[in-house]
Order: sequence, then structure tokens, then C-alpha cells
Amino acid sequence: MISVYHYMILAAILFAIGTFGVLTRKNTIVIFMCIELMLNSVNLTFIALSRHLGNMDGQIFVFFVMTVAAAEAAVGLALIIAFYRNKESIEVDDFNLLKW
Amino acid sequence: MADNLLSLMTFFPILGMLVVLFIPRENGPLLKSTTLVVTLITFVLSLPLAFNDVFTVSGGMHYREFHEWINIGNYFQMNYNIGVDGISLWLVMLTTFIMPIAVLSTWNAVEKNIKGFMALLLLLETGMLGAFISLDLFLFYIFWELMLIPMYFLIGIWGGKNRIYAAVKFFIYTAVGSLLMLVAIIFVYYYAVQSGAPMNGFGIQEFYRLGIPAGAQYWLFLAFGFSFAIKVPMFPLHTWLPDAHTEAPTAGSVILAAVLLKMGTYGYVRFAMPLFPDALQTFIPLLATLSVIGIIYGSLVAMMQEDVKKLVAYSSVAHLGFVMLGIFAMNMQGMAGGMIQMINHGISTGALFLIVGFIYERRHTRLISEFGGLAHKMPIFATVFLIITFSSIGLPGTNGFVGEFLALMGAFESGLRWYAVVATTGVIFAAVYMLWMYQRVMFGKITNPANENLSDLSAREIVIMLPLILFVFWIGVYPNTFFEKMNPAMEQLLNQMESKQVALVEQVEQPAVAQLIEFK
Amino acid sequence: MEALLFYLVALVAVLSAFFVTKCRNPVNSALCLVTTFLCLAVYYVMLDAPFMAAIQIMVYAGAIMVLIVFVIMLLNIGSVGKSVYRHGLIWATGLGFLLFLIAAKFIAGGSVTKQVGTVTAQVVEDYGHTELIGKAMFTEFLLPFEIASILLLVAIVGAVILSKRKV
Amino acid sequence: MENLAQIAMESVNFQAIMPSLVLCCFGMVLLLVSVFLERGRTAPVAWLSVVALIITGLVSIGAWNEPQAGFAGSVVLDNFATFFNITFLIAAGLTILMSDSYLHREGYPVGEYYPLILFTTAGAMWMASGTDLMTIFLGLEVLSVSLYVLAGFFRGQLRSNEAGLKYFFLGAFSTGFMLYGVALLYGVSGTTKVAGIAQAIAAMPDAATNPMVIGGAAMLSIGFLFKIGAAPFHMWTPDVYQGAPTPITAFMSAGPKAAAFAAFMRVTYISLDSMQTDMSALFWILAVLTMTIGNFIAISQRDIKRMLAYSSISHAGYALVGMVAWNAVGFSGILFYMLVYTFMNIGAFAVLVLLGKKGEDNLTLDGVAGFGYKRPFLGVALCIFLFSLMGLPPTAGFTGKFFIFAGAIKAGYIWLAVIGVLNSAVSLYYYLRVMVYMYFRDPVEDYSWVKLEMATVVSILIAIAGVLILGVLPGPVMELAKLSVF
Amino acid sequence: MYNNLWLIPFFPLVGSIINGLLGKKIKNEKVIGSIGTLAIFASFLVSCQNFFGLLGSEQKVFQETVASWMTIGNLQVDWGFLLDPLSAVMIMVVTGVGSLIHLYSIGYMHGEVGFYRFFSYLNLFCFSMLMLVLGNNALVMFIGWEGVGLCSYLLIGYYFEKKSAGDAAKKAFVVNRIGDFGFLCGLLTLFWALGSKGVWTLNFVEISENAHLLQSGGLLVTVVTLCFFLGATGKSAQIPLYTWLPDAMEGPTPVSALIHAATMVTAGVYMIGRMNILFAMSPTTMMVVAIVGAATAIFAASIGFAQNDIKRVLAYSTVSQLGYMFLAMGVGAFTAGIFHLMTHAFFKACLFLGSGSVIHGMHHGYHHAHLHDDPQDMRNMGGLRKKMPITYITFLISTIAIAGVPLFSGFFSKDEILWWSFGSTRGHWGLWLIGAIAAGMTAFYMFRLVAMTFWGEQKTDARAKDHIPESPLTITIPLMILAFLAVVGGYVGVPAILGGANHIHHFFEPVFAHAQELYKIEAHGAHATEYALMTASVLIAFAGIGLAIYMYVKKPELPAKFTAAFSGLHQAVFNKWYIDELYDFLFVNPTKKIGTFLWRGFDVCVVDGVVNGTAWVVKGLSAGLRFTQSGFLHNYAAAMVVGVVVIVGYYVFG
Repeated sequence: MISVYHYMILAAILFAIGTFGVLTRKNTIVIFMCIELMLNSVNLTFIALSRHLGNMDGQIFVFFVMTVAAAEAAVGLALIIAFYRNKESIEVDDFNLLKW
Repeated sequence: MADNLLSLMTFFPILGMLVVLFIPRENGPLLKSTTLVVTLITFVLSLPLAFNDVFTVSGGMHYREFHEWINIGNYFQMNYNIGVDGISLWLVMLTTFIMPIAVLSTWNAVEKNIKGFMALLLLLETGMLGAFISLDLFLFYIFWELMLIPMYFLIGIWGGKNRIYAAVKFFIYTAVGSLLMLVAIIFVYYYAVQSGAPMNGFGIQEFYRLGIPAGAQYWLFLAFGFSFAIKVPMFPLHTWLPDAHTEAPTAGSVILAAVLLKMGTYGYVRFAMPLFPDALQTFIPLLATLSVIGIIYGSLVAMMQEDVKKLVAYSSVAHLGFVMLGIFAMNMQGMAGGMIQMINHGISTGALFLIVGFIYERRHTRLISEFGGLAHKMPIFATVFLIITFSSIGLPGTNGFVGEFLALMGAFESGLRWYAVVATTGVIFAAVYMLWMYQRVMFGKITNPANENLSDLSAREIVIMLPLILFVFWIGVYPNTFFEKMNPAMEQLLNQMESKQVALVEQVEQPAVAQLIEFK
Repeated sequence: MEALLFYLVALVAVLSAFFVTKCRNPVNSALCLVTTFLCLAVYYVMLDAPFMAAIQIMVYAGAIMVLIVFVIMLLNIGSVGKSVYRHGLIWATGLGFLLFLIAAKFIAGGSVTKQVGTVTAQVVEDYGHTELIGKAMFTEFLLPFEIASILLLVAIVGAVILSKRKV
Repeated sequence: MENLAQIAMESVNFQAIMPSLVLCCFGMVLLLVSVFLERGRTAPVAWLSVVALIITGLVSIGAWNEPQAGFAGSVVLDNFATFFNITFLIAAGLTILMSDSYLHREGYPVGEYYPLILFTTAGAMWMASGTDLMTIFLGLEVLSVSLYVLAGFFRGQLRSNEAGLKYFFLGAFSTGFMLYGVALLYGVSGTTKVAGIAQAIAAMPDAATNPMVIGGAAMLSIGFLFKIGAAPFHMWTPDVYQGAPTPITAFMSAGPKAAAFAAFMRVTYISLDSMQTDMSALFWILAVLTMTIGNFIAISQRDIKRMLAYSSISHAGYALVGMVAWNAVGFSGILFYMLVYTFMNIGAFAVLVLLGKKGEDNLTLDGVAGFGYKRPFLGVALCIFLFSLMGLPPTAGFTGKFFIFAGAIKAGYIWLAVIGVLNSAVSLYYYLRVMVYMYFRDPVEDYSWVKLEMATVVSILIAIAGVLILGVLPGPVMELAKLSVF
Repeated sequence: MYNNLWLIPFFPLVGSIINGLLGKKIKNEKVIGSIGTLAIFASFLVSCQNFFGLLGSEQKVFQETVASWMTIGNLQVDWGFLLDPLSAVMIMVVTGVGSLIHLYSIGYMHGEVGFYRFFSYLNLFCFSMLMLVLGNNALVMFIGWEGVGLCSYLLIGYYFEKKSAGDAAKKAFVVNRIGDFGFLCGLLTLFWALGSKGVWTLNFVEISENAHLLQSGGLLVTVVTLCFFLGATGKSAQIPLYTWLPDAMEGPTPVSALIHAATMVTAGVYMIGRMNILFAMSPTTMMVVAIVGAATAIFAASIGFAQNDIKRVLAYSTVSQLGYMFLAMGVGAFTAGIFHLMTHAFFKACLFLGSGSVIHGMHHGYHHAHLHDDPQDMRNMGGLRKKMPITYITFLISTIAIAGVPLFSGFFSKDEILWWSFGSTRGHWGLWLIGAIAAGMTAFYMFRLVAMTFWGEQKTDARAKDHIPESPLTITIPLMILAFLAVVGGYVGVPAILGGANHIHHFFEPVFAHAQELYKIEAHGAHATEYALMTASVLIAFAGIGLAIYMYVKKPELPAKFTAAFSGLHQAVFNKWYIDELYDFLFVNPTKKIGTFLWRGFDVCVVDGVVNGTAWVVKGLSAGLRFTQSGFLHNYAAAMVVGVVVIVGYYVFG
């Protein structure tokens, strides 16, 4: 029988992979996708828990997380575009103006 | 009038500062004269204190003023709680007395940005007066730190070549100590709160009666003592002083020497010692040793200086060694000696810095080797310089002797006999370095052509020096004027310290906060 | 049966998730991500949350991913062939693994509370998932809902400002 | 279906969200206004938004001492929230005052700027008054998203882009962790209501040992710590502060930080109260780490804006000391300190705004050499703010620090206090150095480009007033801070 | 009747202040000089009144308190004066000799730049000296004690443009300070010692009344007295602190006469007399005093042999005579000590003034001839008896007196000292022997001096030799008066065995007898021995005189032979046994080295090094730490994750 813990572990794996991606990829858009991955793993946790606990709060939360994800996507991509316009690049290594 | 005289006296300079700020920066003479007038008025305002005989009869606080300031219920409470007793009286007088002189001394010395200079001087005066009259630790701390700001700019803007280093060093060095003191202050407060002792905000008179457990006292005394020792300065913590003194403009050095250094010694008398008497007992050997080292060390180092101002600066270390030794004697003579020596040092060393300022204005150098034979050209200057020199050496009949003698006598009667003996050799070294310096500057033939046409003291400069010389002899010949007002306060202080040690013995259980010192 | 499905989908999800971080070409990563999203949608269905599954597909797989791909195409950095990974791969792997360990620890070691609510599979059956969501949304979570609207407004405005060519 | 509407309506209580409501309405109106204004004309929007802030201020003051809960316990407008709301409003107000001339100088006269600030403020208010993690989270997101935009506002400037992007990525990243924490807490408590979680944890026998609780708490904290800028989550701070438009930097360093503290305190002290020992041990380390790193790195900075960024890290550390104390004094200390910090830091940045040239508002120390003589008023103002940042009497910085350290010492954290004061001793150095350059060096330029823009000067004056009044007569405000903690 | 004691120091003070402040305006030397002289003369008159009053009255001890000085706790110090036989004699000497020297100075200092300055200082000195002798408590005495030090500093440094003068002045003051350090220690110890016995006082009368509280011969009293004696050695130029006195001859000659012969240098003797009771209580100290005195006497005399500077010879003779006085004090012959102090004041003042007169003449001569030779070098003199007869006569008389030729004052005082040093209970024949030899040496080098200066043919440069006049009256009158005193001064103390009444002995009884009875100090012995010793010392004296005349008049070539024969010895003597060099090597240079090290080495490097080092370390850390802020997004993210892992991990697994 698949318990809530199975789902949470799966979510944890996805979360770790997402983190890994964020830490490793150069391409900003991919990094952003990895972040989305992390959010989704959280969503999975929420829904699994919501099912286990038998109340809707978790699912509502997922709903809002999705909203947030959308909003962030809009803004983030806009930022990336703006950056691209100035620098002709979307590699994180090119964020090297501000340091020390 | 009389019931808020102190506040008036303390904050009048700030009012003056506001006035000064509204005077156009170009109008130098007006700026100077306004400042002078303000300081003089402040001095006049402080005179009633000096002539009030109440100090001769009672050692308590007078001219009390008390207003609730910040009261956050069970959080904390601070009050505007000020007053004067025989101990702070003369320091207040010294401050108000020195300020006009300092202002006069800068009449021609300061060219750039006179406005800022004068404003800062006035701010500084308020800070100093406030620190001397505060009876609330929090209030004291505010004034104490307030003094740093103007001094920092005085040194940094109008100072000499190396002024930036000196100013920053002065500021940070002093601030480090006082910040630790702040922690200690807050701790004392909450200790008092949790021990349920009767208290009145951060009022020290209530804290005096506090029976703080020995374990905590040590740490607290360390915090207070460290901060004050830096200000004094005591031996290993003195290195900011020569820099600050040499770089500071004349007025700055004068005030620094005359008043700011006294903050440290005063702090010991008023706060560190009576608040933590049995920690004091433990630390006295250490402190006395440091004082004695300071005396000998300061003298020896001063002897070899090539810069007159540095020499005077190091001599301050030695003089304040006497002060501290006297205070730590914990008996009437010692206390009196220490207290009067504070005033003496203010007058003599202040005067010495003025003198250095005079020749610096004329020659724009302070190197001893640059001078020689000035006595030919400047006989009046030579005389004044000689008088001050001997007062600083501690010649009987001048103020210096009274202070040193009493301090030594006090130390001799207390347990510090051997310290006193060693310290007494300081009088020899004092003669050596001062006279050597005097000889090299004033005696001999004029070797340096630059000294050929030096002008003797101007009327203004003589006017500056006369009051100082007057006090040199007054204190030397009839110090009772000052003692009679000090004695009751000092007696009260000493008795209360003893009685408190007694009280501490029988007190048994401590509130939980006593363990707070087991640090998290 | 259910277990089999779970593990199967889990395998797909994890693999595709991994390829998101692996693929050289962002577009491929995007497609992998979509796959992961679809797997999650499957789980949502399994967890009696069909409505969420629907949104997952529409919003995520639909809107967001389309947007991303669109941007990728726009900037046409489709296959910039520089090295895909930064240095420090080992560190990253280690950290990711540690993170997983920790998460696993407090999932396995921890204990979720027993059922607190009344919503069971049966209830979902009876009322319909959408209505339950709606009810919760418009009663208990009205305020967050409104805030979400503001959030979207801000996002739109921001996106507009940032991507305008000139003032 | 109408019964649903009824159910919906009965939980509604507009009193509870009135301030944010007003702000949002104004924000939307202003969006429209800025649409209809012709290009490059932003002054009306600016002034209207100031009006908006003032009105909101009045509204929130009206809510003082009569707590309003609403929306099924997802929000409450208590004194705590109100105190913070006022702080946010002041921060936003000062920022807006200094912004208009700046935007024109830099060539980005975009009206939407102001509504965005208003929405940010609203988001901060939801964080401060949210009693449901959902509200708090969404408030945080509104705040963050609009800050991402504002940080990257100068889309033509690479610096600004980079700031925006870094902020965005790291922000989103931290959001992930935060959400995970929320999820875990939801798992152990079955609710996202702050109070509910508290009950659940209190009811749980093994709360202190249950890894899911601890993990949830820690992960949740990380989201807030990120916004606060506490080490080791501080690393975005310097870059973003340096790259973002100066007024935004000012705002970020004050408003959002305060908001994060507000939400953090509410969650910590209500939900996680039963885990005091663990949490304050954690905060102890973070506080020390944060203030030390901030101060030490700041010493070697020559770019004043970046130096202030590091200093703001260290100030976050001081504020965390109040969290460690975990007593009423410490809490209200943080409230007070945040208000003070708003005044002094935004004031300092306001001076920097006037100091900057077009395109290069990152001035180095040499850039201010002898500045104090050329522009006495600005010089003195900057000195006052710096002294306040040092924590020197008679400025507010001192009273604020005193308040917080009093809390810590009352709770017995002597060493923490000692470390704190030693840190501020270190900080003296770099603050003093600015003055060294301003006054002790001779001017190299005549600073002819520095114009005393009226609005900015007003904001500076307000800040000075705040700093001095809170420094000399802090009593009343401290009293309010005392009444504001739960 | 004795309510006007305070006037005695007061007049000179006023004179000093007037001259000091207004002298520059007055300019007129006559006026300035007369102001100064009148001031001291006025106090001389008051002193006479008090002195004779004291002779007449029964009560021998009078105190007068002008005002309170310090009042703290158990310490109560007054501005008080004390008149008893001891101080009475001293004030007579000081004011009397002082007046004469003032008078002399008017002539001698004629035409000097700082004429007014000189008189102001001179008056100030008299003031201090009178405070010293009149003070009724140790602290007032200490004022005078340091005051005279100050004045000697000022007066030695009178020609401040001469480096040697400046150095000498500084040396004098500093060496005196070393003594004062002893004095101060003694003072404090005494105050505390008596105080612990319940008597907190510094008043001399009370001290001598309560001295018996201290254990006689005990450590405490020994320490106290030794400290005081250290002070005395400083002030009175005894071994080891005598080196400043010869250098002090840099000052004008009247100064040497007044300060470094008649008054100041005798302060130490006076002080011991003042505290005789304490010293009497400590035989150890008395012995030390006696030995030091005797040693100084012979040592200084030996240096006197080989000096060519006329004033230096006199200086060393002063040192050796002071040694005599201390010898007297040491063997308990207080009266004799003071007696010799008085007679010595007369003839030594006369000698110095005479030498001054000679120098004045020589200088005049050289000046006339535009030469810049040293007017004080005896080798350029000789045969001056014709040139300046009065100077010669007076000088000769005083020389005879100091040589101890019978019927002259020096004989009586010196003889009494010698007798006591032999016969006193605290005496010893060795002391007598040394004293006697020293007497002989004194006679020798004094007559050598006379011979080289006045006798023989004139060796002065030809151009100057005929322009050496006799000095004016202002100079010669004091000479004559002093010479007269040098003859008759001794007759107040003719010893009993010569049928004298020894008035001075009885006069001093109220001061000294008490202590001497209490602690069994008297000189006893058969008259025969006394006669024998007397003749012996006289013979030794004459032997010295004879030898001198033989070597420097009969066979002038002999000295050269001697110096050739014992050149090493002569060098050593001529260079004052290299004592100054020794002190420089032992004390002065090391102190300077230490000072330099403490400053450059310790203060700058160590103490300040720690301070700056801290700052440096902090800066270094900062410079290192800032590079953690690499600017790379990945690092930041990684840092966050690390933070998460550490924090959460710590809580979950810990």
C-alpha cells in the first residue's frame, strides 16, 4: 500500500534533483526550470499530505504556489530578456559585474 | 534659577552652538567673540557652585534635578538625574574655567572653518559638563559618548600631519572601552531589578547600596575599569594619548589634557570604585602597580622625546599615575591628593600645551632641536614657561607639590607603602625631563636663525596665562579653599565604601540573576 | 496495482527530472520538465485531486512551460554548445544528496499527524473535487485568493515594464 | 450557490485588512493614472502615492489598540501589525520622496514605479499581519516579485539587470525551501494557520524531537532569514543592494527586512514557542555570524553603497540578537530598532542619491573627498546618519541598540551582548572612514552636479528628525513598541 | 612680642617680586640694588630684634602660626614659624651675610644685562632660605628646602647662554632632587611612623616631644634618619651627591659666596640639628653621618690640591668644610657643628667674595686689553697683593681662619669638632685622625691658593697686568666686615679649657641638651688629652701652611716636579678622581638608554604594536573574507544550500 511517506520521499528526491540543477547549470532558463521542479516537488508533498490529512488546505496552497510560479515565470523571464538585451547572453557566469 | 542652575549651565553652550551656527562662516571675529562670550557666561553660571558653602558642611549631592525621562515600565527606566557634590564640583569648575581659555588660545591658531571649530568646542563643553553632573548611569553614558564626536572632528579636521590616524585611533580606542562599559551598565541595572533592590532608574546612588556578588563584581569592575583606564590613560592603554595630543590643535590638546583625561579618573572615583568595592580590593594591587609603572615609564619615555608636545603628553601619563595612586590609597589624604592633582594636571598641563601652542604658532614646529636660546628673545614667555614647568615638576609652593605630596602620603599610609616609595622617584625624573626640555628650548645661545626675531607674548597670550598662574600659586599656597569643599564628599564616599564591604559580608543568598554571569 | 503504477511513474518522473538538469539543449530540458509535470499530474489523480491535476497540466505544462519555451526560442539560444555544467559538479551532487538524506530523515523519522479533516475519497466522490476547492477557496482562503490577484497584477505590470524596449 | 456567497461574506472583515486594502486601491488607481499621463511625467503619481501612504497611515493608526481578526483567521490587524505597518509606510514614503528626481536624472521616468512600491508595501503589510502561512507566503511573494522588478528597474543598465536577476533566482530558490518547510509543518499539524500549528506542536508530546517539526521550522525560517539577509543567506544582499537603483536599495534595506522580521517573529513566537531552546540557540549562532561577517567585510569596501549593504547585514545581526533574547524586551527592541533603522539607513541612502551622478550612483570613498565642506548640509546629515548607524548617543541608533542589547542581557546573554558591542566597535572603523574622507581630506571636485532636490531634502530632514527625536526622547515610541508585542 | 617672625621671610619675597615684575621698567641699577639690599637688610633688623629678644627671654622656643595650609583628615599643616636658638642663629647668619652679599653684588654685578633678574633671584633665595630655617614643620621647611634648590638653579643658570651654566644648573637641581626624594621619603615615613603611634604631626616641636614613642635605635628611626640624611647629602654636597657643587661655580661669584658657601649648602647641617633628637636615637645613622662627613672632608680636600680655577678650589674646600660639619653632627657635637657652620659662613663668604674681587680685577684687566683669557685661572695671577691690598689682607685673614690657626674663629670651631670626634661617646680616634689630616690638607691648599694668587711675581699677560685695579667700596666694605667677623666670630665659643665660657654651647642647650642627655652623648676625657690633641691639630695645620709656602714661594719649581713624578696620581686628582665620568657611566647614560628603548622599542613597537596589530588583523580578515562574495550566482546558491544542510542537518541528526 502506498503511504503518504512514499510520496514525500519521491518529492524529496525531486527536490534534491532540482537543487542539484540549480547548483550546476549555467543556463539561467534551465536554472529557472529547476526551481520550478523544486516547487513542484513541494506541490506533490502538499497534495499527498492534504489527501492523508483529509483537508483541502494543502491543495489550496498548491493552487497558490502555481500562481506564484506563474508570476515568477513572467517576471523572471522578463528580467532574463532585459539582461539578454544588454549582454547578449543568458549564462549565469556573465553576472559578474557585482562582486566582492 | 537656582533649582535648575546645573541644567542651564550644562546646556547653555549648546544654545550658544545654535547661535554660532547661524552666524555667517566668513565672519570669523564675530564667531570667536560669540563663542568666547558663551563660554564666559557658562563660567559665570558655574560660579555660584564654587562659592556655595553647602559643600563644606554636607558631602551629599546638591543642585539636584530630577525628571523622569524614559520610563518603559518593567523594561527599563532612565531619568534626567543630575547633581553636584564636592568631588565633581571642582571638575565642573575646571571645565567651565578652561573653556574660555581654550577659545582664546585659538584666536589666531585656527584659520579654516572657524565656525565648525567653535560649534564643536561648545558641543564638547556640554558633553563634559554633562558627564560630570550625571547621577544616572545611562545619562552619564550618553554624555560620555557625546564627548567623542566633537573631539574626533577637532583632531581630525584641525589637527597636524598624522591627524587622521590619531583621530580614528582616539575614537575607536575610547569607544571600545565605553561599549564594554555599556554592557556592564545594563547588567547592573537588570541585576538591581531582579534583586528587587530599591532603585531609581539607572540612579547611581541606589546602585551604591546594591550588594553585587563578588563573582559578578569582578567582571563588572573589569568592564568599567577598562573603559576608564583607557580614558585616564593607564599604562598599557596609553598609546592613543601621545598621538591624539601631538596631532590635536592647541585648544584640543588643552581640553583633552585638562578635562577629558579627568573623565577616566573621575569615573573611577564616582562609578567603578563605589559600585564594586570588593572587586576593587582585588584589583588594587594590579591598578596600583600600573599607576606606578605609568609614573616611571611615562617619565622615562618623556625624557627622550624630541617633540615638545609628545613630551608633555607622556608627562601626563606620569602625572595621572600619581592621581590614580592617590585614589587607590582609599584614604582621605590619598583621595584629596588624587582629586587636587586632577585639577593641577588640568591647570599645569593645560598651560604647558598652551605654551607649546604659542611657540608653535610662531615657528610652526615643535621639535626641541629647532629651538634654543628663546629666553633672549622672549623673557616674559621664559618666565611663564618656567613657572609652569616648576609647577609641573611639583615644586613646593606650587599646585603640583600639594597634589603629589598628598597622593604619596595617602598611598604611604595605606597598604601601598612600597608603591609610594617607587612612585616618589618619579619626582626626580619629572625634574630631569622637564628641566632638560626647558634648558634645550630656552637656554643657550640662539643657534637657529629662524628664532632670531621671535616676538614675545602678546597681551592676549598673557591674559590667557595669568589666571592659570594665579591658580598654580593659589592651590600651592592655600589649597584649603578647595579641600574644605571636597572633604565632606570624600569622607562620605569612603565611609560608604567601607560600610558596603561590611554589608556585603553578611548578605547571603543571591537572586538567580547572579548566575547570569555564567554566560550563555 | 497502485504500487506498480506509483513506482513506474516515479521512475519516469525522476528520470525526466534528472534529464532536465542533464540535457545540453534547454529545449530538451523543457520537454523533460513537461514530462515530469505530467507524471505529477498522474499522481494528483491518484491522490483524488483531479482538479489539481487539470490545473497542473493547464497552468504548468501549458502556460508556464510554453512561456519558457517561447523565451528560449525568442532569445534563440537553442543549442549554445559551451560546457553545460559549471565546475563543482561533485560538490553540487554531494549537497543535493545530503539534502535528500536530511529530507528523508525527517520524513522517515518524523511523523505526520493522523487525519484531521473530513475530506475523504468518498467525500470527493460525492461533492466533486472542484466544488470542494471552490468552497475552501472562497470561504477560508478568500484573502490569499485576493492577494494572488494582486500578485498576478504586479507580475504583469513588472513584466511589461521590464520588457519594454524604450521608456 | 448563494449560500456560498453568504459563507464567504461572514468571514470577511475589511477592518482587518483596511490599510493594505487602501494601498492596493490606490495602487491600481495610480496604475491607470500613470497610463494616462504623457511620457516622462511622473510627479503627479509620486505625490499621489505619498498621499496614499499618508491616508493609509491614518487608517492604520486608527486601528491602534483595537485588534481586528478576519478572513477565517488568516489575517489579524493587531498593534504588532500596526507598528510594522507604520514602519513600512515611513520607509515607502521616504523612498518615494527621494525617487522622483532620481528617476528623472537616471532617465527612467516611469510612473508604474510608484504603484509597485505601494504594492510592495501592501505585501509587507500582509506579511506583518498574516496569521496564516498562506497569507504570509503570498504577502512575501507580492513583496518579492515587485522588488525583483524594482531591483531590475533600470533595464538598460547591466548592473540593475544583474541585481534583479540575482535577487530573483536566489529569492525563488529560497522560496522553494520555505515552501518545503511550510509543507512539513502542514504535515505535522494539519493546518497552515499560525495558531493551529502552535496548538498542534504544543499538543505533540515529542515536538522537540520530531524531526519533521524541527526540519519544518528550520526550513521555514530559511525563507525569512533569506529576506532578512542573515548569514549564510546574506550573499545576495551586497550585490543586489549595489546594483539596484539607490532608492530601491534604501527601501529594500528597511521595508522588506522589517516585513521579514515581522512575519518571522509572529511565526516563531506563536507557532514555534515550544521550541525556544533550539530556536534561540540557532539564532545565537546566526546573529554572531551575521554581524561579524557584515562588519568585517564592510571594512574593506570602498564603494559606499556596497559598504552600506554589508553594514545592513550586520544590522540584521544586531536585530537577530533581539530574537535570541526571546523576551518581551527583545521583541519590542526589534520593533523599535526596525523603525530606527528605517530612518537612519534610508536617510543615509537619500544623501547618496543626491551625491550620485547620472549613470554612476555608486560612489567610492574618494568620490566624497572633502564633500562635507562643499555641501555642509548634506555632510552634516550624512554624519548624523552614520553616527546613528554606529550606535552613538544621542542618536536613535544608540537607543535602538541599547533596547535590543538590554533584552539580550536581561535574558542573560552577556557574551552575546559583548560580541555585539565589540562588533559595533569594529563597525566604527568603516563608518568613521566615510567621515574621514568627507571632512579630513581636501575636496578634489566642486560637486557642482549635486543639487538639493526639494523632495529628497524633505525626506532627509524627516529622517534626521526621526533619528534625533528617537535618540533623545525615545520614551513614547518605546512605549508603543512595548504595547505592540504579543 | 614674637608675632613678627613672618616679616623676616616676607621682606625678601616682596623685594623679589618688586624687582622681578618692575625691574625691567626701573632699569636704574642703584634703585634695583637698593631695593634688594634694603629688603634683606630689613629682615636682618627684624632678625636682630628677635635674636636679642631671645637672648633676653627665659622662654627659648616660640612658635607663630600665620595660616593653615592643608587640612585633610588627620593631616594638619600650618604656615607656621619657629624661633629657637638654632633658627635664631641661622636667621642672623642668613640675613647678615645675605645683606653684605647683596651690597657686594651691587658693585660686582654692575652693568650686567639681567641686573634686576639677579637681585630678584637673590631675594627669592633669601626668602626660601629663611622659610627653611624658620619653618615650624617639616613641610614648610621642605618649601624652603626645594625653594633654595630652585633659586640655586636660577642663579647658577644666570648666564644661561653659556651651555656649561645651563648644564650646571640642571645638574644642581636634579642632584638636589635626589636628595629631596630622600627627604620626602623620610618625611612620609616619619609621619606614618608617629601616626601609627597616635600622633599625626609634622611639627618639629611635637616631633621632638613625641620622638620617644619610637623605639630608640630601632629600624624605623634609622630608616627615617637615613632618608633625611640622604636629603642632607644632596643639599649639602656630601658624598655621594657632592658633584653638583663644583660645577655650581658657573654662577656669579656672589652667588657662590651666599648660596654655595654661607647658607644653602649648610641647610643639611641645620636640618640634622633640627632633628637632632631623631638622629640621636639612631647610633647607626650617626655613625654613617660621621663617616660620610669625614670621608667627604678628606676626599674633597685631596681634589682641592690640584685645581687651578680659584673658585673651584674654594668650592672643594667648602665641600670638605661641610664634611667637617657633618662629622660634628655625626659624633653628636651638634653645637660644634652649628658653630663651625657659623664661622665657616663668615670666612668662606669672605674668601669667595675676595676671589670675586680678584676675578673682577682680572676681568677688568683682560677686558681693558681685549683679551679673552680665563680670569679665574690662578696660573695667570700672582703678586696681586700690591694691586689689590684690601682684598689681599681680608683674603689672608680668612685663609688663616680656615686653616685653623689659633686665635682665629676657624680654630675654635674646628678644634671643638676634632675634640668631640675623638672624645665623644659616638666618636672614634680614626675619625679624629682623618679630621686632623683634612685640616692639614686644607691649610696646605688654601695657602697654595694665596701663594699662587697674591704672592710671587705676577704671571698675568703683559698687556693686562698693569690694568688690574682694586675693587670699589661696595665690594671691599663687605670684605672688611666679613674678615673682621672671621677673626672675632670664634670668641662666642672659646672652649672651657682655654678659660672661655663657651657661650654658644649654653645658648644652644635648650635645643640639643635634651637629646644629648637622653641618649648619653657627651665628650669626656682628661684635659691632658684635650691639650695634646689641640696642639697636634695646630701642628698639622702649621705643617700644611709651611709646606705650601715652601713649595709655592721658596721653590716654585717643585710642584712641576711632583706632578711629573706622580703624573698618574696628579691626573686622577686633577680630574676629581673621575667621579663625574663614573656617574655618567653608571647612572646618566643607562637612564637615557632605557628611556630611548622604552620609547622606540617598547612603546612604539610592543604597546602600540598590539593596538595597530589588532587593527591590521581585522583588516586582513576583511580583505580575505570579502572574496567569499565571488559574485557568482552558483556560489551564493551553494552557500545557501550549505547553510540549510548544516543548520537543518544539525537539528535533525544532532
